Amino acid sequence: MSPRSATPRSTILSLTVSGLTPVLVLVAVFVTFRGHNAPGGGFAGGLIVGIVLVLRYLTDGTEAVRRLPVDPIVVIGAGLLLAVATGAVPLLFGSSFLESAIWKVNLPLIGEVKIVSSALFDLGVFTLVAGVVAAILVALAEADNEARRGETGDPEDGGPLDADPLDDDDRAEADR
Amino acid sequence: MSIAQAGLIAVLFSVGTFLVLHRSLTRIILGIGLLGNAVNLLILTSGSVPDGVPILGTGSDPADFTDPVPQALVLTAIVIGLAIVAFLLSMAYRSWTIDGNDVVEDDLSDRRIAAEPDVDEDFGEET
Amino acid sequence: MLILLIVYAAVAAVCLIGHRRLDRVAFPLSTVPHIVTFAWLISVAPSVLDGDPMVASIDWVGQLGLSIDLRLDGFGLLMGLLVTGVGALVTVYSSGYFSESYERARIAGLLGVFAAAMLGLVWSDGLLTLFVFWELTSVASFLLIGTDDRSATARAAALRALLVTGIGGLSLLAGLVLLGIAGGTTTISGLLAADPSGGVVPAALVLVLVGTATKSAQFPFQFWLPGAMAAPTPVSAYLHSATMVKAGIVVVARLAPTFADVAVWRPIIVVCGLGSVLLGGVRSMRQQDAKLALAHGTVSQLGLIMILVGLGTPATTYAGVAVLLAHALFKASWFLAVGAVDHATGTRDLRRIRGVRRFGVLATAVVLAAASMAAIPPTFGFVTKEGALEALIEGGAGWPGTLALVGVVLGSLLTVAYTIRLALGVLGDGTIAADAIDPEHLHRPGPVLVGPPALLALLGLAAGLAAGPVGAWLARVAASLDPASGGRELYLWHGFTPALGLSAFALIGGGALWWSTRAATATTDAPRSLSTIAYDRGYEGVLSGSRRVTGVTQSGSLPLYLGIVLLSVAAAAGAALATHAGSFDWSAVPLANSPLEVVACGATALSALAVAVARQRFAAALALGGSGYLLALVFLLQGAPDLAVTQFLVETVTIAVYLLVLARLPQRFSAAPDWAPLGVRIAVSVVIGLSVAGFALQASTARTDPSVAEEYIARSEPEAGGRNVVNVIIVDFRGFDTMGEITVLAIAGAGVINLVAAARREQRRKQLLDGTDVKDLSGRAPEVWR
Amino acid sequence: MTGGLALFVAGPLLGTALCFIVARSQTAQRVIALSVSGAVTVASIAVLVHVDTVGPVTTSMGGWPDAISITFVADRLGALMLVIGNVMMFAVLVYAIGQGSRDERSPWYAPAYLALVAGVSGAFLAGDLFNLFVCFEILLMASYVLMTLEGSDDQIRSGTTYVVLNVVESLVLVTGVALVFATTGTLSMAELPDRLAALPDGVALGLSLLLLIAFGLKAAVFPLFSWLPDSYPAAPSPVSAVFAGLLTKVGVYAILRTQTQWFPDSNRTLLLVIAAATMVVGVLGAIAQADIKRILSFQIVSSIGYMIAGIALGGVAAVAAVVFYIVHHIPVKTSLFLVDGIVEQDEGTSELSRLGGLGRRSGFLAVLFLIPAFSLAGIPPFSGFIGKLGVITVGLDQGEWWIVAVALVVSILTLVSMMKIWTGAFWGAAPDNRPRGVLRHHPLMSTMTWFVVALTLAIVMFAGPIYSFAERTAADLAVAPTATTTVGAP
Repeated sequence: MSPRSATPRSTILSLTVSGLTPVLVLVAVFVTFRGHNAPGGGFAGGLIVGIVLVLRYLTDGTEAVRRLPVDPIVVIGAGLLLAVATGAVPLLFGSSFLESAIWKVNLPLIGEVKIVSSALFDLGVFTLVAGVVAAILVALAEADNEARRGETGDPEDGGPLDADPLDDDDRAEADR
Repeated sequence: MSIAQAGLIAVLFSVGTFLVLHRSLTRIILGIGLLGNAVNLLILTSGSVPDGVPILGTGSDPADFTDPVPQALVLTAIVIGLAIVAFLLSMAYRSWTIDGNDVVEDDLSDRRIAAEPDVDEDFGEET
Repeated sequence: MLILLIVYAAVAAVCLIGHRRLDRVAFPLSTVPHIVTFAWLISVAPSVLDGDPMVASIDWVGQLGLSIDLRLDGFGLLMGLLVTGVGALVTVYSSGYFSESYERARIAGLLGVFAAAMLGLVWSDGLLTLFVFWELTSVASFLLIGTDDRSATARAAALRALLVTGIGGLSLLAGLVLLGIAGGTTTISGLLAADPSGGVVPAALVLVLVGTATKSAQFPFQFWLPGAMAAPTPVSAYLHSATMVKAGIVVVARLAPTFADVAVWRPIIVVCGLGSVLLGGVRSMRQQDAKLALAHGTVSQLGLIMILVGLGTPATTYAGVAVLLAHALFKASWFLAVGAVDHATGTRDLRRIRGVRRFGVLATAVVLAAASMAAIPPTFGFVTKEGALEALIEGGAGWPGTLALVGVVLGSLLTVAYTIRLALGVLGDGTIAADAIDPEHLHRPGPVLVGPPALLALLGLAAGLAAGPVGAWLARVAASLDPASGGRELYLWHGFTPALGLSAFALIGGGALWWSTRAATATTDAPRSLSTIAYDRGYEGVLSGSRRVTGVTQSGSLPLYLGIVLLSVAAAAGAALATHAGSFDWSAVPLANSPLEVVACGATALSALAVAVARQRFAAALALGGSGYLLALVFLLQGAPDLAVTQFLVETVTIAVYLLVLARLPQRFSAAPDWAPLGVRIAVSVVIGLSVAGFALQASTARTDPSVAEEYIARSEPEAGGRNVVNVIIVDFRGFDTMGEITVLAIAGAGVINLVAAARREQRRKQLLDGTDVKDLSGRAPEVWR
Repeated sequence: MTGGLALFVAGPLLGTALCFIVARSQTAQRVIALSVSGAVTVASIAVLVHVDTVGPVTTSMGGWPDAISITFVADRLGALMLVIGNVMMFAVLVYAIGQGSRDERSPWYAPAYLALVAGVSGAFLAGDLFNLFVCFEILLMASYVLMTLEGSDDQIRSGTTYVVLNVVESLVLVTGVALVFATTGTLSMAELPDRLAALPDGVALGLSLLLLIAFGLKAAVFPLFSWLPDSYPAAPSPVSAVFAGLLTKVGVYAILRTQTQWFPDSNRTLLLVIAAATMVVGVLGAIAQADIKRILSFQIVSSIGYMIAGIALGGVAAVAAVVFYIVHHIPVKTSLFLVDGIVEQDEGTSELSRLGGLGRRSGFLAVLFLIPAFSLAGIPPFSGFIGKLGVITVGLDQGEWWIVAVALVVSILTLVSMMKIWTGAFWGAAPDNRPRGVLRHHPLMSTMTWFVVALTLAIVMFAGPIYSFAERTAADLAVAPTATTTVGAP
């Protein structure tokens, strides 16, 4: 089970997982929006995305999570921002915090669709949860990389989470 | 809450407590996980009795719904539990990188005072 | 009055803030408020003495009876004149005394703070006002004693003074609050008018007396005062002889006329007072440091004053006021003179001082002050001592008064003896010490150092010669304490009275005592007093006791802390069960809601037990995961599909994180000593589990009102647009909780990233230390870091 | 004003979100943190004025009726705590920027700090029991992260104690909350007093004790206090300053609300014993230590005892004294830790055996230490005296002699422990002979310390008005928040 022992990786499994990724993410989004009327919700959806990432990590190793298209920290921030902003926007219109609105929209082909503002809130939850799981995985992957780099002496640039590189204090301490 | 559920709560609580009272941080975290499960079950079962699933339009009568509030509370508690366990695990990891194990040691200053109650290193100035 | 206090505080603040920049001018500057106040007091004296006190009041915390109530009456006037008069002389003296190596501005500032506090104290009418100023003087005294903070002796002495007076202060506070409650008033004048009795009053008075005894260095709390001599001499002269140590006397003087008849009062006063008189006198004979000898003498004299004002008869009150004035004059003079001698000779050791006689003015001041201290006619010391003996002979205070008379005579005798010894030591050249100083190498003290003590000594002589008018004036002062004291008089000569006989006896006996012990007292230093030893033992006891207690309460062991918390929970649940057991209806509880539930619960429990017995991390984590998955089934059976789904997903992610982290840790659990045998740990765990579950079971049947859920179900679809009530609750009705919950998750994520990064940082640091190629470490050249 | 209270949590959380997004720019994070914290502080003062002049404010989240929605309620107590809490957190934030320690430069400092602001504000405003729990969790999780920010050996060891015990506290709290819901069917704090009063004695007792344990652990009362002195000293000074001043008070605040409003007169003796033990054990612990931060940490415990004593005595007068005591204690304790931060910045240590002579080097610092130190020991005229006087006056009035005696003895022992710092660090000579000049520290650090100390002096100056405010607060508490209640003054 150890990710370090996961090399050499099973190519077939790897291909399967990476091929399924978009599908599973779509499923996650669906679970999120379905949640208002059936079991599910943003939290469950976000976790599904997280599990997909875990699978990628296990099959493709650290590279899979280190090369994410977006910085997971920004994703966390965006999710929280969306959730809180959804709550705060009604205040601008003199309503209460988190007061929900229901819009009915007539879409061609599909017919009348009810859009609830709290779905946006749930989307924020979804984003944040996915971001947190991703961030944790990336952090562990970085550490993994670092450990291996330490063993092999193979220098490499910091990953996406390298927000706090070694600073002067560290250096001073090391100089002592 | 049925006797069976109460029994499960008792077991989860006991095992959780047993694990928490160890010195290995990993065991403590495992124990906290079990305690968290116990508490979640407690929230759910003490506040509601099993009945219709609280989803409208699935056939059961709203009057027969089981109380949805404890479910919502447990959902929140589960997420918080996840957050806590993840953070604690990273502490265990950090602890391991420091000294190669995850044993929670006693506080050094406290031990010093307990070991030498009569020595006050820098305040013994008396004329 | 308030304005004057503010002026003091402002000048003090200027000194403290200006610090180094004001070093030279600080003392002259701080003389100003003394002089202004002194002049103001003189100007208002006639009306105040005519029985027309001035009052001022600021409300502070009215709800607690806490306000700044000032009332300037005759006695306050006298004390005010002393504080400002001696204060002015001391600041003038200080400007010559302190060299540049002292932080003069700081000392001047603190002296100013003290003077303001002391004036507030002697003028306060509010019970709590009194306490506020009282503590302020303690604090100022603490900081001033510690002027030479690099000396361990000074630090310890300062702390001792602060703690002893602090303890007394709290006792006083408790006493004053109780008196205030008993009298239904917040002011001293109100209290005296109400004259409460019975109930808590005796206890309150004892508390007050303990407070006054500490502050005025009365037996058995006298021991801090000699230590306080670590302060610079002008400070000692001002605080520890003329003013602060009179604070306790001020309080006793104000209360005695009303409360002296309460049974506990006079015995305490007389025992403490006599103890101080005799102990101080004896110990003064054994000191080789002139200042210490004076300090013990002060203890003795204060005991006398305490007895006089404390007995509370009109005659003793009057005599007490007179002795108080006399003592302030001669003792301050003495201290300042010793300071000047110290300045001139470089020592205060009575065995080493030589050649002071050549400084005529200074020597005269010493002689005059000594004469007043030993009560030799025609000094004011003699006049007042006569008055005191008269008053004691007059009686009216029962057996404590008689006892006091005997003690005071003995005390006077001792006073004469130690005064002779002290005066000869300072002036005489009969030194025997090998390291006596060379009289040829003395610095002549300047007029600033000699003037103030000489002036005070002269005043002592003048007041003695003018005993009549001064006595009459003092009678008007004393009338503010006890109207019956008014109209009394002092005489330089009033015939051959028993008092005169006793005075003569004391003089002759004292002389004889000095003569007979002069050889013995010239060599040995006094040992530590019993009270000092008791204090030190007590203090050390507190230090080591606190370490012992803390060693027990603060084990530093996490399992123990957790055990305490969880056992508290068990105790709480157990207490609830015990209270409720009788009325609990067990039949209302079903064994299980469905057969499947029993299976699910049992499986979950077994899986949980597996966690406990697992020896390897992976196995334990997997067992935990299994237990979590099975719990999802229990949730589903309870009618909670949302929960089941979430629990399932969370458990999956949790296991993943577990495994990713555990992959790095050793396979087996780290070995560490257990805090208790296995059996105990299991027993504790089971007790906790059972009690919590039992209480939960009980509570789950105690529902009294319908759940709020009914509203949620009814409003879910029409108003919130969702059919899944649970989801609507978490994103809408209780969306705020969810917002908080995801915040927790986000912050936890940040924490995880941070800690993992910390581990990486350390790894890099280690690599730096190991000399691994620095340049390549993060792909940047080292210069980038600068 | 109707929706406004939510912003005390939502505002800082927006800031947290933005700080995540700009994690790479420290300047941006600082600007966000300062502006959010500053704005919230100003707004909290406005709320306090409004509440005192007009009356309590209630905000219902989502616009639902009060009974079914999560509410934020700003009554006098809540608004007062809100103001003090936010002022302190703002001051410490500025101070930390001045200090510029490694912790403060971490990209996670700002988001965690803002989350702390949100959690603390939410805890003071929460009108819903479960929401109170959630706010506790926010502030706790933020505190876990802040406490272990550097990830050093010390921090991990002490942090483990802190985190594990507080996690267990959370579990106890949520158990209590769940059982309150199970028995009453509501989570609205406005409805709870009536519904709890209808419960059988045993159940009510169990609930009150469970909540007392949970909040008592947070407040660090005997015998649940031990984690505090072990963990706070390991945190960086600005962090421990805010923890020391505020976080325990959140627990005291919760105890005050629950024990006076929900379970009036039920645990008096127990609380008195706890109070006495907390005072004594705390102060003895302080005397036994040889490190400034540890002494101060134990002192927190001891002071909590005073507050619990007041709560136990009960009645408007006692509660007013407690409220005043809390108001005074937060800035006093914070300023002491800030002084320690300056000392550590210059000397690199807070161990007394390695300090000395600071008083000669910086008179200002000496004053900055002495004022709060004497205040803590209850020496008049400083603020601590007034609170102490309030508690002992009530105690004497009610004839509880022994608790007054304990309180007085403890206050002299407090003086001993504070003077231990004074004589050890400020007096005497420095133990080694390193070159000594003026104390090195950033001007923002001393400025903010002055600001907080000035605040304590302002409390002294305006003690009268503040005390009457405290009395109005206590009177509010004595009458349960719902208008329909029949519970009279205790």
